[in-house]
Amino acid sequence: MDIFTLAEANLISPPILFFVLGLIAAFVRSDLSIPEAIAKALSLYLVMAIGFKGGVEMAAGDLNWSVGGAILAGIVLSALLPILGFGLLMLTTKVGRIDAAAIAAHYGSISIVTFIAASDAARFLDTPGEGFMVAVAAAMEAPAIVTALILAGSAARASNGAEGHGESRLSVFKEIAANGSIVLLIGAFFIGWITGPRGMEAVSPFFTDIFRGVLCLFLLDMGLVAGRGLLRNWRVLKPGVIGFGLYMPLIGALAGMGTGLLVGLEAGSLGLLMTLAASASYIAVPAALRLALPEARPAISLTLALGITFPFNLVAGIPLYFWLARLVTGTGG
Amino acid sequence: MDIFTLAEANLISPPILFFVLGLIAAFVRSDLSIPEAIAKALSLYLVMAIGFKGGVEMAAGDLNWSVGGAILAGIVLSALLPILGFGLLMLTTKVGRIDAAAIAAHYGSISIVTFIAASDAARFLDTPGEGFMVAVAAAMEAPAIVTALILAGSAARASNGAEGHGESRLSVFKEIAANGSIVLLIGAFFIGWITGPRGMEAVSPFFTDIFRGVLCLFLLDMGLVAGRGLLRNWRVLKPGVIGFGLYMPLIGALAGMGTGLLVGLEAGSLGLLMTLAASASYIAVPAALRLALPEARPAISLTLALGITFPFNLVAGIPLYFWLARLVTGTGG
Amino acid sequence: MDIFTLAEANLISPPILFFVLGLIAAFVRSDLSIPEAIAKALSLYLVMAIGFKGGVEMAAGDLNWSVGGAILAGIVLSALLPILGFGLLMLTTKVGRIDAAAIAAHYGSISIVTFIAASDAARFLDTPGEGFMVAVAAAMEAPAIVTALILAGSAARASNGAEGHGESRLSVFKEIAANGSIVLLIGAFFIGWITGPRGMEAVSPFFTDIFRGVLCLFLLDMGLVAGRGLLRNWRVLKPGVIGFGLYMPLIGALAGMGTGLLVGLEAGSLGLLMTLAASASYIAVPAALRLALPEARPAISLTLALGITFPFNLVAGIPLYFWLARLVTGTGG
Amino acid sequence: MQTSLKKRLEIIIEMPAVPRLEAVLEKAGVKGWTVLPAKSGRGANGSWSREGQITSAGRMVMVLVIIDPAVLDTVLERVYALLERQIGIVMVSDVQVVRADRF
Amino acid sequence: MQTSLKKRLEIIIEMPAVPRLEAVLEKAGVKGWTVLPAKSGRGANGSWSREGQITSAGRMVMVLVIIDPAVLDTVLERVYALLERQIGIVMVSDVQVVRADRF
Amino acid sequence: MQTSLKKRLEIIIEMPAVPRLEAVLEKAGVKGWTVLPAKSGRGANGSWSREGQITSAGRMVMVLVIIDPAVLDTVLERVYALLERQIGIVMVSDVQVVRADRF
Ligand SMILES: Nc1ncnc2c1ncn2[C@@H]1O[C@H](COP(=O)(O)O)[C@@H](O)[C@H]1O
Ligand SMILES: Nc1ncnc2c1ncn2[C@@H]1O[C@H](COP(=O)(O)O)[C@@H](O)[C@H]1O
Ligand SMILES: Nc1ncnc2c1ncn2[C@@H]1O[C@H](COP(=O)(O)O)[C@@H](O)[C@H]1O
Ligand code: NA
Ligand code: NA
Ligand code: NA
Repeated sequence: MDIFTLAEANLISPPILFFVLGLIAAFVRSDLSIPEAIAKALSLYLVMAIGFKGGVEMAAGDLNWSVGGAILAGIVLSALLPILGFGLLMLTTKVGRIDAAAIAAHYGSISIVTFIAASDAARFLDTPGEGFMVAVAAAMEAPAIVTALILAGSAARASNGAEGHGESRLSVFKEIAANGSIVLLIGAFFIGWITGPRGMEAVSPFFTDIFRGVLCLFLLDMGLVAGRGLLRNWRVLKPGVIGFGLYMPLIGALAGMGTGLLVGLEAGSLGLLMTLAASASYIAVPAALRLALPEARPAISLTLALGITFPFNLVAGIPLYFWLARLVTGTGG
Repeated sequence: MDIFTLAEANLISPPILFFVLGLIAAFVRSDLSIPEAIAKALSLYLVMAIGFKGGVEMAAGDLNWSVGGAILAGIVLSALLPILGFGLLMLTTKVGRIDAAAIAAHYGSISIVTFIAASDAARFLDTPGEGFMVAVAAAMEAPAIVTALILAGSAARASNGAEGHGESRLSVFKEIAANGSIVLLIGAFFIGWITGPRGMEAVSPFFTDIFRGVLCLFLLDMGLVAGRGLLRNWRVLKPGVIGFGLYMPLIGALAGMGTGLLVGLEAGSLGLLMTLAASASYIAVPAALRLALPEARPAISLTLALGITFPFNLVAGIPLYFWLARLVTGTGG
Repeated sequence: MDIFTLAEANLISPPILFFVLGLIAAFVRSDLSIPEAIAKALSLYLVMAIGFKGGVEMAAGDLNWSVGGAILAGIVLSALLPILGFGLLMLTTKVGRIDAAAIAAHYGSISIVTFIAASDAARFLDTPGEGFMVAVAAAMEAPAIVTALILAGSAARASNGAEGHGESRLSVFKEIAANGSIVLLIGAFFIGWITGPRGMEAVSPFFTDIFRGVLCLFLLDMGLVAGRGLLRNWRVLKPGVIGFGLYMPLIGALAGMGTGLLVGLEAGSLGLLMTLAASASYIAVPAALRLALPEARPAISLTLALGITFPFNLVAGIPLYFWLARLVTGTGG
Repeated sequence: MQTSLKKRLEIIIEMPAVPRLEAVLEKAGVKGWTVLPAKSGRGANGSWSREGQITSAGRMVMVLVIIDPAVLDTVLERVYALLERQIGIVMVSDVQVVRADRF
Repeated sequence: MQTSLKKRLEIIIEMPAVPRLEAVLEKAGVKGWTVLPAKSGRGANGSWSREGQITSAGRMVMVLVIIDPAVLDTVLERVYALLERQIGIVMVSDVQVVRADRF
Repeated sequence: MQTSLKKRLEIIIEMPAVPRLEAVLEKAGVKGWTVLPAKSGRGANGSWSREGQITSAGRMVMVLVIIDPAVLDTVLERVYALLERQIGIVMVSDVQVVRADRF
């Protein structure tokens, strides 16, 4: 499959088109909106389903060293990518030290929704990843934040003042690890692993059959939220920052490709690792940074991650990463 | 199939019975209630599913002139029915000019929920309509409002005062067109059209298989809301107005039948057009009229549309319209 | 099947594991949470589905005297168990008369969620109950409250003061009977009964296929709520009261077994009746008691029913009751 | 603009008792009120949150009532009679409104 | 702590009119506001509840605006002009804030 | 009816910081509070809405605290120390309550 076939197959799939519909509806100022409770429930469902399925696949496959390698690769990527991102932002844009660190944290961490969309696309593109990639995704959430806090450095420490001392990096790390979506992802993964294919049989109409349809509804919401975020806050995004939101995913994906090849991932899992490295968090990290780095302006990083990078990855990035992953692993025609 | 068989098949179907359960629960003052976020989500799901399915059918069938004819028929019906409705209200009831115009707008426009219930019933009754009827439904939402504003005439203009001048009919038209459910209906229709049967395959467990079950839950809510609306506001409905809520659907359906025959619709689509013409809006129009015609009392039109006409159409109207549609097109036994 | 096989099959089923995940997430202070609207909708869906299925089974089976016997057995259990519970609480704990009556009301009445989980487990364990057990469950909700009000006796009457006189036991009974979940359960049961297998066919993807998956999501929520309730209020639970929350279900189950054998229930239905008798209400009764017995402290009874007895029944009680039910009816290997 | 003084009554009360409070208000001749949802809270009766809850017991809402100062005492007494038995608190403050005759 | 006097404007208004109210506030130079949801209510126009509703007509929200006393009259007049046509009520009360320059 | 004067503290604060605010209140000895949801709003940090959101960042809630005037200054200072770093505003007003000992 050449890249155009992949790109087209991705583009004219219902989930992506519903995302685009959401963007359009936001731009034409339609009052279409998904209630907050529903958006949260859809994301919980998707996380639960993807975690569970990953676990069931783990139970079906055999546990080997490559799993450990992949998780380690993920942690290293998440911990080191923020340094690269931070440097690029300080060099090419005028955002301050704190904001640069905050943005870098988003890009080092991962977007679980992008991961879910990529997993679905992977199936669609006939290159499904392996079950353990769920564990890799979970492992990549937190390290980036710790790096970013170190990068924010003295500036943050000073502003935290007296009370700030109580706020150790460990506590931030804990806070992220107890984040609802991560607990659910890991928990569902283990439940899938424990119950295996027999457990899946009992719940597959809910967790598998309707999955892609639910994803459509959820991506419609993401399109609405991303579009409205852009409309509200595009002014805070300078061209240099927008550029960063477009090239940083590519850099992340390449870093992910290199690391993934090193630990011997096959095409599907490699594509997923590249997507993870390319994606920017907009659920767990924004909330955690409001506490760990309150001086950072959330409008910048959130708008960039959700309004620029997420659509880019969804529409163009994912087929590109999977095409590359197939190419370098010599998979498919 | 004679009308009694049709009526019975409709009446003892789970969706209708859950609607009746909702009515009963409201009347016995049960505290049963569906959270607002869920009711909104259910309606979004149903609109999305019906739009998508319509689009997929468009992709499967071949595009021809009858589509344009049907859409035109719908627009004409929506634009002209309010004149009839307004005249009848002014002649037979004591509601004022503004309220009469407001009520007429509801009856010229369409109830997307009634359309969804009718589409489902059509399948149940083995006379499914064609995919393009979704486009007809969308086209019929707005014209009625413009007519109604003209009918409300000088009274409305005067009360709008200085600021009212800014409020052109065009802006009201735009507002309706950007209404969430219409954008979603049209968007999902195009997505279905673009992705076609292949797209449907991927999402049919969500958009097709569970559709009727979700409709049951939604109609339960509609029954609760309609019943409680009646309990709260029956005092505002004078007998003449209640009568209008019962005979206007029949007049609309007959007008729909005539127009539909003119443009050559087959039984299923004709039944749907009749239902559209017979139905009264209670999502988009009430909200739009609060801005365009704030002097109208919403309790009257909303209670009439949701408390009288909707149950009437759902329980008695739909089987009647489909029986007529089959009769005049010479379909079935 | 011996008890260990049953216990294991129950324990490693996805629904139970998601409940445990919810408990763990609460205990590690994760911010994982299900929005209130979703939790309510999930419970409505489950009640609707279980009622509908019960009704469909009624339509398929033949109506006979055992149905009446089972309903009568349920009413007697619900009316008399609170006396036993009240006596035990007054003898073995230091809770006051009013609180003892309130707790006893919870344990005489039933937990519809426990019933749903047990119905699902029954299918899993190949001993499904009969459809009419839904009617038994509905019949058991209210009688316990009346008994409890009588037990609360003069204390309550005095504190109700002048206004309290208006508050007859009948009105409390009516309030419970109009409770949303009971109306929905009974309504869905009759709809299932009326539409029968043909109606089920039309909606089974929604009401049957995805049922167990939805149950997983709901039990995750129940785990979260139970865990957080315990964290918040464990201080109000003295050891004697906790003990009551663990042995009262066993007493209830045995009483249920005796009564069920008397009216000739078969294994599946007997297991369900035992579960009903063993379970403690935490939806309808707590709300009703806030009006009927406002002096009772809700923290005690709610925490006990949801934090202690529900997890106990779910994890250990249900397999035990079904094992016993199979044993005494001589079912299975 | 011409405004006139009214009293603002705010009642934080457990959800199951709201219909009773409304009956009390209606009986006392109050013409209007608004019920606002609450998310979570803490008090003498412990802490609560609406997240994930399926029962209305143990949760609060806030009922806002604008009334004429002349009827404040009557209304307050009746509301307080209810709140002596149900969980909840009452606050009273001053407020200016535009169309005085509506309250 | 150093606090300064501001005015607290609370507007209970039907949902479809909220964008208009926001436009009015923006035009009047108001720097900030918060929209709070409401659950149910009663008034001269009858009672309403948001339970199960799919239309925004006939339902209320509460818009809270903290403004400087100096601009109160201008803002109030414009808001009231809107409320003469839309369903809703306005209340004004006193409030102390810490960072006075922000309002 | 016998009422006594208390202070009504209202804090509109970004959601991720609510647990911290609650910790601050608890430390300051405050006995009770209520958290009210908000739908949308605007301020110096831009506008926000809770519609469709899956992150708690960039969204506000309102925390209502009734306290004794005697402790107002202490509480206000601590709350303000938190709000210097987090997004949010504080208002203080007077309120009358019935059972004075409860606050
Ligand atoms: N001082 C307070 N300020 C604001 N809300 C309060 C206060 N005290 C109690 N509440 C609210 O009223 C509810 C019941 O109060 P209580 O009866 O003290 O538990 C609490 O759960 C809070 O939501
Ligand atoms: N006296 C009042 N106190 C509090 N809220 C009120 C009052 N009167 C009216 N409201 C609210 O404002 C809405 C519209 O009022 P009305 O125009 O009188 O129907 C009502 O539905 C209530 O939500
Ligand atoms: N003047 C105001 N009146 C009411 N709410 C306000 C006001 N200013 C700010 N807010 C609320 O506080 C939030 C944060 O304010 P800010 O830090 O100014 O962006 C806003 O998003 C509003 O929800
Ligand atoms: Na990344
Ligand atoms: Na019509
Ligand atoms: Na029981």
